[in-house]
Amino acid sequence: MNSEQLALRSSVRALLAKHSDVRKAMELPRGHDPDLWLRLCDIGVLPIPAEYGGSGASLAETHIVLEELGRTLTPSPLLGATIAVQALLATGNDEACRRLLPGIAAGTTLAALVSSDASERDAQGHRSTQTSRSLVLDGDVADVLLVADGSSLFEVSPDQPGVSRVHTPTMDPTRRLARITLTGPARTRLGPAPDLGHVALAALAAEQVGAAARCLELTVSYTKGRVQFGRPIASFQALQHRMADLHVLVETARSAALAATDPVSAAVAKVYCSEAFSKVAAEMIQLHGGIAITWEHDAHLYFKRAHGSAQLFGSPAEHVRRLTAMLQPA
Amino acid sequence: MNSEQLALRSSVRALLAKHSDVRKAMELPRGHDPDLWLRLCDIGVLPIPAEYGGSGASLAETHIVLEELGRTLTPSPLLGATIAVQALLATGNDEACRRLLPGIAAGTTLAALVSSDASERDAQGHRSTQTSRSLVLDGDVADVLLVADGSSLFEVSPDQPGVSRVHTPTMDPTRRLARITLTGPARTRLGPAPDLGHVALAALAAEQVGAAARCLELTVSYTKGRVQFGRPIASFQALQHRMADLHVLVETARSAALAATDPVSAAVAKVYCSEAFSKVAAEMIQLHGGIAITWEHDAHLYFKRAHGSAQLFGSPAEHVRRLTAMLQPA
Amino acid sequence: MDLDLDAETLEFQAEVRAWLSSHVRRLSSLDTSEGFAEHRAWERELAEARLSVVSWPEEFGGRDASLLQWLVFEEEYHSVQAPARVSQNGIFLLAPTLFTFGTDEQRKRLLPAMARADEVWAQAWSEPEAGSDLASLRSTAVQCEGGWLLRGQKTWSSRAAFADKAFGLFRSDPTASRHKGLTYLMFDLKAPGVTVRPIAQLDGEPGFAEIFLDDVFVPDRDVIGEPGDGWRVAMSTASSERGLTLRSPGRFVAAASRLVSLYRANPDPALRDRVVDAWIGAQAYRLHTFGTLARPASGPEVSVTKVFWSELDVALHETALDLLGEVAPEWRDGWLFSLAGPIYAGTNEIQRNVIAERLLGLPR
Amino acid sequence: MDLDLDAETLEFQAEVRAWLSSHVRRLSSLDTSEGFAEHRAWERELAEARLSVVSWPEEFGGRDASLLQWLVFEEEYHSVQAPARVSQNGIFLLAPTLFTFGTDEQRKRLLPAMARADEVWAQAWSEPEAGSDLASLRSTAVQCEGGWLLRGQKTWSSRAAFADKAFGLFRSDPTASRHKGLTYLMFDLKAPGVTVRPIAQLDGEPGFAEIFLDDVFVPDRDVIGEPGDGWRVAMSTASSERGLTLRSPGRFVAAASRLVSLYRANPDPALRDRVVDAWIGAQAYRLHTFGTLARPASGPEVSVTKVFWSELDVALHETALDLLGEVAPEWRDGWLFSLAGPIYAGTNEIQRNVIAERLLGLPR
Repeated sequence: MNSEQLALRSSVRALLAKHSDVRKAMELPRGHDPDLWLRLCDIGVLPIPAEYGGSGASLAETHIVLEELGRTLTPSPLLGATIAVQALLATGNDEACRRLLPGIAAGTTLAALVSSDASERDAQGHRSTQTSRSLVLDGDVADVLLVADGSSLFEVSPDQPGVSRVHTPTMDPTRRLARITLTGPARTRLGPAPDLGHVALAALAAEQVGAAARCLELTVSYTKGRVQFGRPIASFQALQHRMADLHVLVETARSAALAATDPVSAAVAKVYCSEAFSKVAAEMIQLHGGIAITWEHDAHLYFKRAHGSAQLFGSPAEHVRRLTAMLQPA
Repeated sequence: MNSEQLALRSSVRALLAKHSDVRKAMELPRGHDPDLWLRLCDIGVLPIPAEYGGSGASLAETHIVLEELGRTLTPSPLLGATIAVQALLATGNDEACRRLLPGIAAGTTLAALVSSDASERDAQGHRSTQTSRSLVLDGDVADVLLVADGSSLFEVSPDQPGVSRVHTPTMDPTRRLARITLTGPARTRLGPAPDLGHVALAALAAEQVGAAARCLELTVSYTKGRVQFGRPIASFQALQHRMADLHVLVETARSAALAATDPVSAAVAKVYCSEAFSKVAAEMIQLHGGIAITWEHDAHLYFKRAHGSAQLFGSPAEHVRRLTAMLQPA
Repeated sequence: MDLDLDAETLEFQAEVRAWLSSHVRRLSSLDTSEGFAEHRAWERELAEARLSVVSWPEEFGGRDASLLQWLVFEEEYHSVQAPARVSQNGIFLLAPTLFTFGTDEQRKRLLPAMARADEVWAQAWSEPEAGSDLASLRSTAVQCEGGWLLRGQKTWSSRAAFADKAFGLFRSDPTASRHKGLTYLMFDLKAPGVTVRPIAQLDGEPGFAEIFLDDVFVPDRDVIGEPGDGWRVAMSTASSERGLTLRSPGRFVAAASRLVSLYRANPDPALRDRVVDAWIGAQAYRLHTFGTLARPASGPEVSVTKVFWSELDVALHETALDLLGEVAPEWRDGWLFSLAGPIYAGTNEIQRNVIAERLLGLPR
Repeated sequence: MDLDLDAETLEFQAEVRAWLSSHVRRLSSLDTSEGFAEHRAWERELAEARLSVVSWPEEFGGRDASLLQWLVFEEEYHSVQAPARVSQNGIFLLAPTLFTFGTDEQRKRLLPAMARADEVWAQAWSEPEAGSDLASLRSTAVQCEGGWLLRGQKTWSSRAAFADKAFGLFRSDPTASRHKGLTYLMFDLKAPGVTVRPIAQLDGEPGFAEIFLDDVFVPDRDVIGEPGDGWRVAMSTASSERGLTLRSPGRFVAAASRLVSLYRANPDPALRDRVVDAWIGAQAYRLHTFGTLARPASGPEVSVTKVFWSELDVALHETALDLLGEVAPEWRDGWLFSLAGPIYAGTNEIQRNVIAERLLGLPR
């Protein structure tokens, strides 16, 4: 990390320490705190070039912020917006970028990417007129929908007949997800839609690593303070070794997340970081003892986020299948 | 265990302590020490009824002896002979039993069971005239071959044209295995051949449990004596917990082995005891440090036995596949 | 893999199976007020069929069933996913203590009401500073005219939000250190001076509670064993909790069967081995339990069982979770419960210490 | 998952790849006398192509390659299963120590011969009573006219059966305790007073040896660093052994690729996830290594690497073993080596202590 990136991390961490209230945010109508989102946009966390009203941040900077948001579990549109912005930029459509990106950069326009499968067909083999997509990030609260059908990206206004949006709560209350059903709505083609799967996975991996690292920090801190049999439980070698193994896992997951720059390494990062985060969150619960399974303690929120994130953008099992198909003998 | 069984265990353990020399036995022409085998037969370790010259021991007693042989890794025909004897008894052929069992009981006749598949056919769909079977226990050193073709049991004299027997050394030097190829030899039908798969698996499981328990005992003893950083390494909590987990594994494996009385529970025992033994043997190597990977130390022999036994009578993976097919929804 | 059962046990099995098939129904969550009442009613139905405490003597509502029959009962009970036992703390933890250390008067007064769920019991072991380390308890019992005054705080008290009574350990001699000077007492959760504050679990419902005690009077007749001898009495109960009585294999065999069904409905080959391994684990636990029936179900051996079932339970539920992708309601409660498994009744770390020191003889 | 390499590194990669493709051949086992000689000859060929120690300065036989280039070299080397490096102890363990603590004279005298395998080095760390706990060494070095006399016993000395020289730590001040009073010395395995007794490994071949030292003379010029300062010097070498230098990711990536090929030839769906997990683990290790190139490759961070690669290596080989059912010769050596991984260079238990105390700040 260069000094600007370190400064970005510090300022985001300070902002979140002061203003992030996960319990409150997850109960708000949009599933996140809109004031906090405006503040983050002021810092310039989205990877939007200056010519389109953005901060000129690169994806690397956005990943740093996602890692911070992962640490605190702060509900935020950043993950979804980052992917939507990348899709929009990839069209090369200058007009659309000029029209949409400044509002997105300012935090006043919320964009969601809906990836539908171009090959979707009905029973008779005709292209289906209805597409439905679940687990769309911020799908029901977005101001603009960007719909990718595999080859083209379309702009779809959410407030029209032919667009149905339903908030679909999952096990993880800190992530806003929706099911979007499109039945031939009006749409405007913006340009080509490249496969952004690895961009999404890399962004998610950054968030997962931040959360996993925080789980370990909280566990280390708890076990140092918790006294049993006259000693802090962190002084018991068996617990020390479990935490040492978690540290190894978090550090290697961080490397895998940082290196996720193409489809193969992104799939590796997805599987590896999902398993690492789930493992650390489960161990966090075990090592905290009873307190971890109370509503008041955040451990269960990390655990739920871990399992929810593992399912987002394809489960580890699906990515393992894809990797199996991709692996060629040396 | 009743008092007679406890006495049997003590006397076998004492005998093996005095006379079992694994390193020497595995280099002998038959892969076992024939004098020791005669002594074991004197004790009456084979499950042969008194009317056929045996001790009248039940399979339960034979399993106790197999557990002892597993503990010491003593190369011995007991496993193979037990299965052959069960096959012979199951034919109900009194004449054959009277003729063969007394010699087997006395240890002067070595019998091997060769299970060939009745449905074996050549490329044209005709029943093949040649059957070949690998991993036959004591196959190349047996005095009599009992060949099961799926429905009938045949007696085949090994010393005739049409019988090829090749010693096939494997990773485990303490187990005598051979490949038997039969090309239409003279044979005598003895009677029906029931499926004895679960009998073989249960006997093997007893041996596996004995060996696994011994690995743990040796490891406990070693770590109590090995001093590092001024303390016996057995006093380090991290190592204590690893050994505690191994104890849980060995005790449950013992229960699984004891309960293996039908095809399903025998498959469960095979998978469970194979994994338990392999795990304990691998941990034994880790916890012994450098000395465990030397030729002089027995750790590697246990490790090789563990892997070899896992492959005998079908690998754990094959049994998992069979169990999967057998499992019905509740 | 059928068990080799005698005729009497087979008859009993048939009776249980028939009764359950005509009575079992889904109840609301035990951790809600309505659900608690439904579960209490369910216990009464069981009691009327003399099925609530089959292993107890007849005079207290049982039928003197053998341990084997009890295991068979549990297999039948769990195989049809019959309701969770709201009386669990009482019948599985307190009752064994009363059978061993209680007086005739206590047994006659308490057990029949427990068997019918007229009185539902909560446990009051843990304190904020004493989780695994029960010997460091701080709550006190001070002797007074005709009894004792309790003072202090208990936590992680399961069922306490809606239960009637509770039992636990209190420091009665402040000058004695750690294991000494503790007394085992029962108290009424509705008594003056008791405040119960529910603790919301991951799902927001109160599975546990904190209990605040402010000079709560307990008559002498509600002491179990001798005053000051509570540690020994409690250790017997803790062994029960860790051992067989709380976790019969039927529970895991049933969960494993449900897991196999789930796999058949969602056959992800990548998860097949984990499904079969979990199923095999449940079978191994069942075989281990039936195979060691003759051995005493207390002492350090129960640490082996505790480690085994608690880790098996987590594995079962995590595999189900991975098969489903999301947490389906029918797996949620069991999953929450499984997560608590390695923690409560003495953490598995403590159990491993016990195994290492007492079964393997490793040096401290 | 290609690395983003600069033009110079790409050119280097192409050169290495071409040279290897025309030279690589299978040699006999390193642990036999003939095989050792073949491996020594192979090192000479590498040295003639200036490929034996690419990261060293040119004056000692290297080409001043960057760490990135060294990693690339290792990837190419292992991807074609080029021979094991008989010079490993010298070039990866002793050389870094000489670069840091040696004198110019020592470097000039020793490094070129090491680079050409004219001198093959064994390590002499462990003693029968000091495995992980190097500070409890008992072998002594007593000062004499012009040098030192070594006395005692070393064990687990890899390559010592056929090597020329060895390096290790000796107690030079018997009054100082544990970490103090140790001196780092090099000695000739053919010197009077040295007896080497090979230790047969699981496969019966001597991968290790015991070394008995009976007043073996070592001149002053073969002390590294100051007398009595051996602990500090040795810790630098131990860090090298544990860390990156001994286990470049290329080794694991190549093994993982072979595992994938094996799976394609024996596609057991039940093992698929383990194969892919091992492959993913190798990739993660590769990414971690390249991603942390900028960080110092010593200190407690290397404990993280040690735990990771050693457990990965075992998992890779055990999965191969399970795929094959039997141990095929081409996996056997790697498998033996993997088993030793969690043990040598400081057991993983020790590494976890280091991580817990120095990286996580957990109390003793």
